[in-house]
This record gives sequence, C-alpha cells and structure tokens, in this order.
Amino acid sequence: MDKRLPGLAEAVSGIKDGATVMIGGFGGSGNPIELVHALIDAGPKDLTVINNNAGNGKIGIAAMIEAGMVRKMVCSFPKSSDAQAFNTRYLAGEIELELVPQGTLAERIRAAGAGIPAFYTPAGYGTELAAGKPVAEFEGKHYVQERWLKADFALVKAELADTHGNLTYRMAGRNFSPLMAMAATTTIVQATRVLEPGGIDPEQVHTPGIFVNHVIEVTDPQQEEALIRAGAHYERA
Amino acid sequence: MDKRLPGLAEAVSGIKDGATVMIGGFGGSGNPIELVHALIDAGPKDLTVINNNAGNGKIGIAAMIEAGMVRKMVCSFPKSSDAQAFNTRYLAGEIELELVPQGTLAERIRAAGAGIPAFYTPAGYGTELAAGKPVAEFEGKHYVQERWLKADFALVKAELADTHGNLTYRMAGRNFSPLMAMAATTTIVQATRVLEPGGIDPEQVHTPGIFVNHVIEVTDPQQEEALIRAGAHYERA
Amino acid sequence: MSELKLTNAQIAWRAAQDIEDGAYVNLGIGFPEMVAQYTVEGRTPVFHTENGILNFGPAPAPGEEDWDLINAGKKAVTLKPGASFFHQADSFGIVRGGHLDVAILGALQVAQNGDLANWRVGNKGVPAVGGAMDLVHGAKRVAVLTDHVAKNGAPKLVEECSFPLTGVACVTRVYTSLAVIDIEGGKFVLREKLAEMSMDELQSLTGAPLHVEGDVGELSVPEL
Amino acid sequence: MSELKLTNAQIAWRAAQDIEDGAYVNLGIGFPEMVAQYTVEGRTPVFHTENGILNFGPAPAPGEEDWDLINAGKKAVTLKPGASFFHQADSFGIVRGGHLDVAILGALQVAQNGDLANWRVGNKGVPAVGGAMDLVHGAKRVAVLTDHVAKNGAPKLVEECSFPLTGVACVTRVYTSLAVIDIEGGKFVLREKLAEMSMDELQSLTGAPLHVEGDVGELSVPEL
Repeated sequence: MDKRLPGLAEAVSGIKDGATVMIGGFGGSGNPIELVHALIDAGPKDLTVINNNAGNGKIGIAAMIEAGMVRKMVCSFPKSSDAQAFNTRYLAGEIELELVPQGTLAERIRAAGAGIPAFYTPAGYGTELAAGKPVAEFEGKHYVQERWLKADFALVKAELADTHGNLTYRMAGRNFSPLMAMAATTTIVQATRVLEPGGIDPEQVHTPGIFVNHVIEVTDPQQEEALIRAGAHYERA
Repeated sequence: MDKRLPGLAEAVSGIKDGATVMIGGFGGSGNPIELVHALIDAGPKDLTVINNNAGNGKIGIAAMIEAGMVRKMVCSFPKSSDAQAFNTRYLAGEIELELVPQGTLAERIRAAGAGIPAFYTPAGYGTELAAGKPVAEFEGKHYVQERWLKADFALVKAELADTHGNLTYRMAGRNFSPLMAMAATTTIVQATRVLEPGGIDPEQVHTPGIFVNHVIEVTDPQQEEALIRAGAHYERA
Repeated sequence: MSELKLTNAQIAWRAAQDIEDGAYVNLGIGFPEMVAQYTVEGRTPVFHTENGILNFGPAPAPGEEDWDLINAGKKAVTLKPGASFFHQADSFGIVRGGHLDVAILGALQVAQNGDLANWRVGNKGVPAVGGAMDLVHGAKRVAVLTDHVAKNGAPKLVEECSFPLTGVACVTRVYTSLAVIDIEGGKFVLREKLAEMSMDELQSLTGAPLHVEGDVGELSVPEL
Repeated sequence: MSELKLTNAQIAWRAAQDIEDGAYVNLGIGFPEMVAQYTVEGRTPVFHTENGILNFGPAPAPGEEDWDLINAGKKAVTLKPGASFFHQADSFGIVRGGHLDVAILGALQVAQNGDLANWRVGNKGVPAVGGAMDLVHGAKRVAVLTDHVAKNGAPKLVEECSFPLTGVACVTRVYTSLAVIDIEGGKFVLREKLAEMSMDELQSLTGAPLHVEGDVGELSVPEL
C-alpha cells in the first residue's frame, strides 16, 4: 500500500464542479496552501468550502473566491485582517454563507467522521443561529440538535506522513485537520516529509492512515500568515 | 501546580459509598490494578463501576465484586476467561448490569466529557438493548438516541505523566482511559513515571492535564493478564 | 472431505479471496479471525481491532506476549510497520463512520433481509455484547462466516431471526459451508455453491428462498 | 483618573484577582486577553485557546513568531512547560464539557438573567461568531468585562438584550468600569462599586435593578 501521488495537480484532479471541499487550517496555521493553489489551477466551480474562516488576503481560500470557484462557505468566522474577497461577494449576494459556531462546526465534522448523524449541544440555543433547529431539554437544560457535516474532499496539511497515510501535525496547525480527514470521502494530504511505514511511532500518530487517501510530499510548505504579510497574490497560472 | 499525591491510599480516599467509578482498561491491557486494589483496601460500598468488562479472575474489578463493593456494573462484555465473581452474583440477582454496546459505551463516555448530552447511533437499533430508547430517522436510516455517561471518579493507568497531569498511554492500554479522564468529576491517574512539566512533548500528549486531578507514580505496575495467569488473588489487607 | 461441506478453514479461505489489496478489515472474535491466515499472496490488507489498533499482525511467539498489545479477543498480537493506536471513541468512529472496507463476523442466524443474530441464543445466562452491535453498521461490506445449518440441523439462513437481533438489515454477504450468498433487496441471492450439491438440496437446507440472478459460480476451495 | 471610571486595564486587573492558582482559563479575543497581564503574583493559571492549545504564554519577540503557534485571535503566542496541543473537537469538548474554571468574555449587552449579546450589533454587514456561542456554555464561571455604559451613554446592563443573543442565561459575573456584579436568580446583585459613586448614580447608569445582598465592597484597583 502506497498512498503517495507524484504531484499536487494529480492530487486535486478528481475535484469537480459542485463538490464540497473541507480545507484544514485556522487563521494562518495549518493551511494546505499548496493544495489550495493547485485546486485554483484546476479550476472547478460551484464549490462548497468548509473552513473556520473565509479566506484572508489574496491567496488560499480568498484567491479561490476571487477566481469565482466558491458558491457557498461554511465557516464560523468569515472576518479576517483582509477579508475583502469574501465580504465583497457576500454583500453583493454572490456567495452563500452558512455560519456555524466554531465548536459546533468542529463537532459536526467529527460526527460525520464517526457515523453520528445528529447530536445535541448547548451552543446557539436561544440565538438566531439555532432558528428552526430542533431543541430538547436534558437534565433541566436546553440544547440544540445539530447534524453531521460531510464533504466529498478534505485538503489537509500534515508535518509527517507515512506511505500508509498515518499523519502527525505541527503545533496548533492541527486544529480541524484530524476531524476533516475523518469526515470526507476522499482525504488529500500534503506533508512536509513522507516516510516509510514505521517512520512514525504508532503511539504518536495523530490521524490513522485509514482516514487518508492520497499523500503528496511538499517539502518546504508556505505559511499563509507569512504570505499575507508579504502581500502575496495567487492567480491561476 | 503539582497534581502529585504521595500514595495510592490518599488518591482513593475521596471515593465514598454510592459513588460511580469509571475504571480504564480493556481485557488485560491498561488496567490501573494498583489503584483498584487501593480502592478495595479503602472499602467503599454500593459502587457503580463502569468498565468494558466485569472483572476477571480474583483481582481488580473481580476482587471488588468479591468484596461486595459493587452494586451495579455498566459494561459491554461481562464475560471473561474467569468471570465467576460477576456471574455468580448476577445470576443470583445480587448485582445489577447495564449492558451497553462497546462503541456506544465509548461514545457515551466521550459525550459526557465533551458536554454532549445525547447523540444518535445506528448501534442497537431494532435490538433488545435499544428497547424503550428514542429512535429517529436521518437520511433514510434509523438511529437510537443515547445519553452521556458521567462518573464521579475515573481511575486511569498512564505510561508517562507530568505534574500538570498531561498523560501518554502505552500501546493498546489507551482504550477507554482518555475518554474516562474527560467524563469524571475527579480523575485519578497512576503513571509509571511522573515527569516535570515539559517532560512530555506538547504534540505527543494523549490526555491534556485539564482532565486530570491527581497523579500517583507507580513505577513498576502490574499487568492484569499476567496476574491472572499466575493465579493471583487480591483480598483487603 | 468426509461430508459434503467446507471446513471452517475453507470458509475463511473463501472469504479471504474477496479482500482486496490495501483493504481495511475488521475480523470478529473467533472463527472470523481465521480469515487473516488465508490472506491472498501479494495483498496487504490492514486489520483493525476495536480496542484501538490499526495494522496489527499475528500472535507473538509464546513467552513474547506484551499484554498491552492485544486484540478485541484479548489475545496478544504484534504490530506491522505503519500501525497506529487510538482510543475507543476514535476506534468505533472508524467502524460507524464507514471507514472499514469490510467487517467479517460470525452468525447464529441471518435473515433474508440482512438481519443478523449473533450475540445470544436466548434470555438465559449472562448477556455480553461487546462491539457486535457496532460492527454491523458502517463497514462498506458486512460479511458473515457460518456453517450453513446449525449443529441440530436447523437452517441458519432464515426468513426471520428467532434469536435476539444484533442488527437490522446489516449483512451484505454470507459465506457458508455450502455456498456464497449475497443479500440484496431483502432476498438471498445465490452466487456460488458446491458443485456436488444440487439446487434442491441446498434450498432444503436453507430457511428462506434462494434466488438466482445470473450465473451461479462453483464454490471451489483448496484442501486446507 | 480623569473621569470616575476604571480603565480597561483596571477592569482586567480586577478580574485577574478572582483567578485562582492553577485555574484553567479561557480569555476571549481582544479586551479579555489583557487579564493575563495582571495575573496575581504567585499564581499560575493555565490558559486555554480554543484553536487547540493549553498552557500558552505571551507573544514572542517581534520576528520570533511561528505562525503554527497562534491563539484564537490569530496572534502569535509561546508555550509554557506542560503545554499540550489537541484538535478542535477536543478543544471545544474542554469548553462544553465543563472543564474550564472560568471563561472571560467581552459584551455588548448583558441581561439581568445572564443573557449575553456580544457577537453582532444588528443584521448588517458580514456576520462572524467564532467560538463565542460555545464559550458561554460549560465553564464553571462565565465572566464578562465591559464598560458599564456604551459610548453613546446607553446602559450595557439591561433587563433584556436588544442585540442578537450569544447565549441564554449564561453569564455569572460582570466586571464593569464602575462595579462588580453577580447574576443570581435572574437578578443583578451588586458586589463591589467605586467608593466615589453613589448607589443612586450607579443605578441610573444601569438598565435593570441592582440588588444588594449583604455588604457591597469597595471596587479598589491600582493606577495602571
């Protein structure tokens, strides 16, 4: 079993118009920038994108939005230091937004990966974000019923991978990535180093390979925050 | 912050009659035998015990049952190579059993730790173990609503701990322990080695210290399976 | 063969032929564990055990056991390169979440709609379920290994299970000592049978109608 | 003091006095983050950030940032010995599951029953909620830091919130620029006020009745 693919273009070539795509990362940490830019080169349209944020600056998800690839964002916090790409289109009614409390977003993704179709959370009860959702009382407290959130694809950035797809993440770059890897039909990983099986201590695996379909080595990955601070701009080649 | 306690007796002294106690371990792996035996010495009665099994041989949970400490077992698989202690009392109607499918048991404990009062699972739908539980249909499939499972105390065996309570587990000894540590009001850990803060790489922590209340170093812990094979028998000192 | 049926080893061998290279597989405790021994040359399935390991290997040599390294049957195992450990909520997330390619289980009875009974015979004794009720949900294929009939001669493939259910409409394929049968649209569909056995005889040993759709192959296995 | 009210730094200082040694604390983005600067000498609280770190420390020196090591406000942080990383489902398990001793948040409005509005003013613009709706549930104490009145002079402590709610009946204590107020039994209970301010004046700046139960202490903070 060897889940490696030779390049980023091959990795994202299966992502077609209308797909739902989870993208790991929180703020500038853990974003699989190289995979996202390869997806911009591939250019599918009408995507639903799931990420904590809705893009920042002129790279990554913001550049996907600029390129007109995104029909809908599912996120908790579409504001960023430069959220112009999303904001402009959202206020013009050109892009849809499903706003989800961050913990609920994480739990809905985890539920999808774990085969739990619905669960109850206190978050959002009595607020406009829970409008229309079923509510229930348990032990004297009110809760909102939330549904799992699945995707066709997950794009994930790891620090180490092995050829079976076992992963470790770097510091707080972990964030949503282990959950998204579970929740997507096809999980595509860019890793700074890809090792032979046995290269990662079995006790230290953060994401078991069963959740991973494809692994691409990107040896010197870029950091979203650094790119944005440098004023980087990504456009289809 | 230093969560160390000097000895096992101090660690379990807060566990009183009528308490609900989760005990980590699966079969012979990951059982905090020294903590359980300290609890037998302390001798609280009327306990509800949550573990995957219901004791084996004449040590650990089986010895707790022998000592008449256990009112109710919550478990998935009360059968073992020598389950005499539980079987005799169960068939005589002297001990209560709540039988829970293993994955549901794990998820109910995790839900308690994560503040999720209820969730839906396909496991058990249409069977006698789901009798009387609410059911619901999602996307054409039927599911059973299950509730969180909390405890007053969790007894857990770790490989490494630091004084903040950060833990790592050894191999498949991990099993239910990270979940139980989240789900109990008070989590008591026996660890083979207790290190200073920083002794465990932050990326390799299996259970963050926030879930742990007390840590006791037990430098040469016994293994349940080995004790049972040696015919060991534990009785209050 | 002393009688006209496969041995357990032969049933396990037949099931192993359907496990593809790289498949993620959970083998139920006991009889289904034999499937691992007959892994097809050149294929490397990854075995999952619900107590929290992926990619474990066979038992260690006697005396080499590490009792923190066991499978769901509480037997000592070994690790293969690329193994991983995880807690039980993640482990059953693997099961329920649809990540396994195949789960292979034993059976007391299988009904024509895919209902499975495999955890207890009646209401006597101490009940124990383990992961059985979880394992029947989620895997892309849920297969059963079983003798075609019970020791008392009663059919194990039935219209409706009389024993307590493990799961509803969950089994997708049954490997028996006489046949390979798919469950499709609430019916038993015969895929393979022993060449020496007539359709009539096979039907007489089966508690619900066997349907034929397309060819019925020969259930052919080596001496083991 | 140029006017009779505490500065933000002083409000943060007062809140910090209630954080016990070893407490697990989540500080909301912005103003609440200042609380960490005023940690009481000899106490070592552990700070949680919902993107997945326990026991992070202050910002690194400029140029020393590692952008994989950030807090929920996307600012670079450092680690203290005993830190740990985890994914966001575990991180919000810490929040929802009741494991934090205190969460400290900003507020647009707080109602006398503990309802909090702090995520958006109206229906215009791009809405963004982040972890606000999760953080108000689960912590043993949910405290708010706020000016006592809004910039336009309108009370921020009110009978009922007019802005969209973040959570229902969730706030347990409010630290304002004029007072420390607990929420108990659906009422504002005054615990401390600035010595120079009369009860009548404080009440006139508050949008719902202030109740007194026992002594009202002096809200006394250092120059900062």
